[in-house]
Amino acid sequence: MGYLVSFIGILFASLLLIGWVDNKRKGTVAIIATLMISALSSIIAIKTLAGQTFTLLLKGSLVTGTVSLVVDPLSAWFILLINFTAITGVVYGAKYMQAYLNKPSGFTLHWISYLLAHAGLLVVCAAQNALVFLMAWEVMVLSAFFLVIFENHKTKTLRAGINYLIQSHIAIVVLTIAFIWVSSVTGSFSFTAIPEFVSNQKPLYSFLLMLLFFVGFGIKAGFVPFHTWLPHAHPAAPSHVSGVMSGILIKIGIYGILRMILLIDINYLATGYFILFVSVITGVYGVMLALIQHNLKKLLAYHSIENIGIIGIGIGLGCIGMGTASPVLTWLGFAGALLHTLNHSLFKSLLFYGAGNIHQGTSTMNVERLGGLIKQMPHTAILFLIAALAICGLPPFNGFISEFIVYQGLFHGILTYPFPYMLLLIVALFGLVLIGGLAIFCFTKAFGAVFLGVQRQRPLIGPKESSLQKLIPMYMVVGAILAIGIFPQVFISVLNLPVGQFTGHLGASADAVQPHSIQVLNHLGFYSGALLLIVAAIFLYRSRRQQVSVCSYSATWGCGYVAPTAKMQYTASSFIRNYRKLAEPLLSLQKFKKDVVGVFPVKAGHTIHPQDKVEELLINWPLHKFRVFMFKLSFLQNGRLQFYILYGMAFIMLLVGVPFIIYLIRFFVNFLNTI
Amino acid sequence: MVSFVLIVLISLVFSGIVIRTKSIASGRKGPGIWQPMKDIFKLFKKGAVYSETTSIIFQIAPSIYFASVLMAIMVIPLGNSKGLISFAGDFVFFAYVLAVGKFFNIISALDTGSSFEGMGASREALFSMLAEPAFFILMGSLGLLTGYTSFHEIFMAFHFGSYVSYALGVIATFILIMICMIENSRMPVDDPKTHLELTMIHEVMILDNSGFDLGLIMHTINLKFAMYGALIANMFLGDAPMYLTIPLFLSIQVLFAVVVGILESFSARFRMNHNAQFILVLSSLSLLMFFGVLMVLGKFN
Amino acid sequence: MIIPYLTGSILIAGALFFNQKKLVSKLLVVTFLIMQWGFTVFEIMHKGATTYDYFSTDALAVLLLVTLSIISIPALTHSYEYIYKEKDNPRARGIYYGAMVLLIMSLTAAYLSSHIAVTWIFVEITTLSASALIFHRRNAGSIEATWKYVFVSSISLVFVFIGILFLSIALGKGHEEGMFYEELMVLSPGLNTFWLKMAFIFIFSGYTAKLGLVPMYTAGIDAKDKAPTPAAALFSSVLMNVGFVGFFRFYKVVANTSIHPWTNHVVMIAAFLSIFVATVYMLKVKNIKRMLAYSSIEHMGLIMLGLVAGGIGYYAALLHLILHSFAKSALFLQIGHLYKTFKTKNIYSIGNYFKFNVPGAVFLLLAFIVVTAMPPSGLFISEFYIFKAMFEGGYLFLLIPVLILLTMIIWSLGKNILKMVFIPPVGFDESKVEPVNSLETFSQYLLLGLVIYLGINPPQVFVDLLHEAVQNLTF
Amino acid sequence: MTNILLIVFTISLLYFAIANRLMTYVKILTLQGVILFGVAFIELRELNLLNLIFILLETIIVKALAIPMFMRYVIKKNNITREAEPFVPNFVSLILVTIIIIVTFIISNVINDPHLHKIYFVTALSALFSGLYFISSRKKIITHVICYVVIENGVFILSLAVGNEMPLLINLGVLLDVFVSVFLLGIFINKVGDVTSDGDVAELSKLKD
Repeated sequence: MGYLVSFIGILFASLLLIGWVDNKRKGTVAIIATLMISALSSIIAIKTLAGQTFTLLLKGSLVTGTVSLVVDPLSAWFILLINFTAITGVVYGAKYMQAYLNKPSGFTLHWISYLLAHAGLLVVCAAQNALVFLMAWEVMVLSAFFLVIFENHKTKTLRAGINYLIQSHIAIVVLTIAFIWVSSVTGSFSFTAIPEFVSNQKPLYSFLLMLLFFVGFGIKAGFVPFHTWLPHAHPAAPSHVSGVMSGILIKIGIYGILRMILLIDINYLATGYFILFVSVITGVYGVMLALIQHNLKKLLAYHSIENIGIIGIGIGLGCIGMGTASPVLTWLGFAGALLHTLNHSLFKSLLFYGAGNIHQGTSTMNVERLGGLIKQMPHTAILFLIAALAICGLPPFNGFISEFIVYQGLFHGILTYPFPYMLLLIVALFGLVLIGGLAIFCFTKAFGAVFLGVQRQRPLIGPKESSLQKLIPMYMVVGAILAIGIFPQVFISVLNLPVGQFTGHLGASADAVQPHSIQVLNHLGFYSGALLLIVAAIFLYRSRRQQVSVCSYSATWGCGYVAPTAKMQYTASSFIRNYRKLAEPLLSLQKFKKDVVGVFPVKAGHTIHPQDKVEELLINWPLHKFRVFMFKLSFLQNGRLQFYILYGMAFIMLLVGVPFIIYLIRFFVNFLNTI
Repeated sequence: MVSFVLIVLISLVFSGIVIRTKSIASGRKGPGIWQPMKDIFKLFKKGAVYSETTSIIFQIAPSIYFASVLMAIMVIPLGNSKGLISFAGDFVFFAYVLAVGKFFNIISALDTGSSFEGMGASREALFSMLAEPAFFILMGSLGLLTGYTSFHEIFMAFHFGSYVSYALGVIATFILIMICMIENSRMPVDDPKTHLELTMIHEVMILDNSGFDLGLIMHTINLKFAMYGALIANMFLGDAPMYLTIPLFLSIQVLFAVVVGILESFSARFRMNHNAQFILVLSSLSLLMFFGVLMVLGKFN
Repeated sequence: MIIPYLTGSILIAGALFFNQKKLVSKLLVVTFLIMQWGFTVFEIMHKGATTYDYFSTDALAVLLLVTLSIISIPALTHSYEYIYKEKDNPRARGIYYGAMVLLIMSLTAAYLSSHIAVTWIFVEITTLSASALIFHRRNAGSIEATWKYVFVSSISLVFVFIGILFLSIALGKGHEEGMFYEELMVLSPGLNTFWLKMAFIFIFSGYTAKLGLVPMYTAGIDAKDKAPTPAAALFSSVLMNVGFVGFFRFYKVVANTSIHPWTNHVVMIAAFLSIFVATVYMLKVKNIKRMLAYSSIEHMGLIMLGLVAGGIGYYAALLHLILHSFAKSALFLQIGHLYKTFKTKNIYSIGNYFKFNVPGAVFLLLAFIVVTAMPPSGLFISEFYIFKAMFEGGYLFLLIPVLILLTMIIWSLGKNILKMVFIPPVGFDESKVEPVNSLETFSQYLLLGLVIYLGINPPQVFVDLLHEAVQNLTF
Repeated sequence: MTNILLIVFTISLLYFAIANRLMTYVKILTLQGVILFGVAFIELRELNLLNLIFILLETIIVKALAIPMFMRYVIKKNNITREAEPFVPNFVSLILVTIIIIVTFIISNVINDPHLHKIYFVTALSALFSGLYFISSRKKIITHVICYVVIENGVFILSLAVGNEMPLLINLGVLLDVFVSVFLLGIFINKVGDVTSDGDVAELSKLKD
């Protein structure tokens, strides 16, 4: 109780304070507030992970009924990762926002929304009452919306924001329906009612309920085909917001799905295969579109979708494990999913912060314009490179650990399951490998185009390295990434509690069922370290050689061409051209081409704008049709009094006439019968 | 341990054998077996010329490339003696470590800001990306066949399959050879003999490397060959006693080198835009193998 | 106590009408407010009492009366600001205040009346006073709006009267006192269903004009558009409530007869069509007042759906009615400030409100969240219950399209409000923007706060009143 | 006797359908007022003074004299052209009104209610619906008011058709309704005459979406 009071106290005090102080200091206040809130919630979370579950029963109001706030290991895991990214985000953002000081308004709204979003996320993790959950959820959504539309004088930003708002609203509507269903059967808004529902209803209904929840949370998490808000919202938002959104906001959807898996005890096999299927599509689709983007932040947004796919594959495996009463698979699946959730929140936020540095350094996000930045901003370049390696799941970084666990799960499934079941697993394997390969492809493109070579267009403003306050949080994140990469076993041991909640369904405690093959993770770190050592050794030897032998510098070898220009080097889109040709049937690209014609050709050009096929088919087209239809109907309010009267007359005549006509017909029929 | 030493040793002469085979096949009196190594050592001693556009990435990439291959080699067992690194799912580690090297190789090519090397990098990235599923599904099906997920155990158990497993072994061998060719961008995919825009993939990536780095890269290729050769060899070794294993291993490696040489001298390079299909065929082939395994295990009926 | 109240307010109205001095009219308005509140408190004290056997104070009356009295305070006090910023014309002011007082008085009486015809008469009076308010501007637009409003309302009230006549036919001879709601509740099960149906058709179609539903909603839009914003605030909240009272009391009568399912179908059709039409125009209109008027139509449709669904829907419908009154009136009052700032109602030429009136802009954002029933708005709770009722009542086939339409409405409303708040307008000189007295915004914040508070943490007495108001409708 | 009067009333509706002049409309209103008085007077069961006064007030004074005079005044004042200018040709309206009457007749026959004078019912409903029809088929605003009065007459007949009298209060309400609304509308026609040239509805269709 004391926790809650102080939580609310801190929150509101800081909100007022933010409204009060001037723009420069708002950031600092936000940092302090976030730190305090995070500390407060982290204490609870750590206690929980130490074994004592935190439960709080509030009386609630006449509407909500009893409100129970529970922090179990699952929530604790999410609370911790939320806090970490929230802190790095606010520290980075406080500096990032300094660039907008000339913009008069919006700072108060922005920082208040930031704190509210953080608080909302935390409450969502703890609330066990449907109404409170929905409220906290919407607080989070709305504040995130205000975070996104910080640059609200741009129509584009506003449109992206509204797009996000509406899709989140659809999500909350779906969730509302699901909760209504539960409460109309059980008459209670508490989460404890959901298992009750499941035990009373047909399995089919429970599955439908699960489906509803999956859709609701899936929109938030960005599963294909519910992902369309993501690629618009992330580029529109300020970079630290994109980092936080992609890092933790979409993860809350994952949390919801996991929570519902815990609560809805149904035929997990079907659920598992469903989730697995959707996730494979999500992952592959996400990375396929990421590859063809020009806008760096949009590219990163699509990578979030891809990673959600990987997490989903983990969850699917876990469900299959639960469905087939295989503790090992359950462990592998959920451990992989949870760990990858953490990992993604780390490296994706890092990538977005890096993108933020680039944006403020060069004031563009178009990779075709950039290049050679590693010279001007070495820190950012190295940080970005590390994050890129991590997101590609390469050793010695954290991405590899979680993907390795998921691979273990997949192979375990393939090796132990009968034929028809394992087919989807092999597809998932195929997908996962493809995702890995494409991710490498994509990030070699991104890193190469942005940081390497020479700048392709004359720099708009001389790029320069970001200040320390922006770099420190990034180095914090790198620290975490390396920690997980080199010493995974620590985190695995922590993971045992949340995963234990799932294996608990099979009556097995997590560390008991923790598969032997996972012991290798203890060595993996060592191997990764060894890799680093070997590299270091060779490099040292090489540089020793360099001293004795003579080294000189000259222009890049142009095969004899003497006047190379920056435009001649390979661009990002030419880098992926082969792939684009290959994948064209699956993508939808807007091409504008102006060929070279005539003896004295004029300026020619060729631009390609990647579109989202799913969005076109599922959102734009029906919406367009709907609006056309609606517009056709707008003759009703035509300003003619006679019509207004006629409406009433027609209404009455219909109500009177229709039954009367029916009567006449019946009368006539009877008459015929009498003849 | 044994495997590591052997592979490193064989890598010294591997490309020598290849070149020798090719020269014999084309009726020339070619260079000696040791010639490639001599070149490499000369390169090690030489100084280097770097492009002004390059950065630290370009400097460090070859070392990482080399190190990654060494790391990968450590995973490979020899008959009944484990590799230095061996655990369940170690081939995932194997593939990903190789990927690290590839990653740096590609970005170092991009680092030069050249109009050629980007092209090579792009193709390298695409083809290796397409080749990876084949490898994973191959290992998956082998794992399914044997019930293990580490190279050592898989190969130990593999030999005692039914006769069908030999057929599978042949398919696997073919896939591995092809993957090896793709990874080293050799004949059916790319032609190392020619230069620049004719050799579209690997050679063009390392246009700007010189001196020590070039040497490293050259030898990395040898190591890769030897590594894949070792994989192929392992499929036929089983856990024979050591005094049988080692000669068998060596002879298989030599055979592999000869095969590569013959392949290179008697086949022509695909057109670039055919490569993708060709590589995808490998994946489908490995899927075929997967179903073969299912049949063997009687899971598929 | 009602007679003194009526006479008193009529006198005050007359005084306001003839008086020319600002101070005097201020004093008169204040006295009226005091009297209004005194009367309200008195009625709350004597809940359940029946005066002159034409007026009785039941739970519904109390709820709506309190709502009215609360909203009338800002509506009347803000009128000062509003009028004086216009070119001050004592004549117009007199008519305006007189009409306002008459409107509030007749609304009060209509809420309280326990006789179907008395309700009808007072509703008629609301039409007349409302028309005077709409006419206040005296330009072509307001004349047209007034004309349409008066005409359509008169026609619809004729419908209502015909309905009443049919009802008396149904009652047959010997039931002169049968027109009291209590009597009807008792008698209705035995009545001739045909005439009852006819009566329902006409009464319902008649009240839709006030209620803001298909088919007769049309003139109300123009009225809300052209009336001065304080008046529009009343129109879109308490004036709609009077239509609801008239309909709801009769609905309770037919609810315990055999035609209840049939009536539900009729209402359902009208309600769904209303939401649909509201969506059609909210996607189209660019006049913020009209847009809000259509949003009221949509909310009324939802309330009716709640009634149709039954079960907890009855409770939810009343809750939604009251909360919507607060929210929408506050929003309309804010639109007054908006209009004062930009001198236009066209969304294209309104923008970047944040720059000119920060509390107002923040209010607009909050009001958008509240009025679109996103949690933590109180309307979310009521809509939640309405959807729950529809779900349980087996109206899923209706629920899904309604939800889609609501989503479209939120989209359109959000798009426009955000545009007004953030995007700078084209060709707008910021030199002669007069500052807004933020005290008035404060009262609007209070109304919003009321919506949230009553929704999320309703006091026991409020809930009891709501339950009592719908107690005969439990099935 | 009443039946004859009512039939005359119905015929007046038909005449209304084909009439061309506004003045004719006004005359029809007067006629209807007188008929209403007749019907009400005959219907009157016990002849007490109050009722008589009320009937006189409502029918003769208001409906037969005051309103028509007021209408004339309005027409004169706004010098509205004397043509009615319907949207649809009179012939069509005639047919439609006839159809309305027939349908109401059939409906009333369908209803077998002991205490309901069918003829009243028919007249009332046909007056109501043809009034609505006239409103939506005529151009001029003044005609709308006139048709509104026709509808009111129909309602009056309907209230007679209801076997039992309403309480006096209600009738007063009706009176107030008719009186106020008609005069209000009339006043507004004057106002409209100020802004628009000829009292044409087309002038009043600016407010639309």
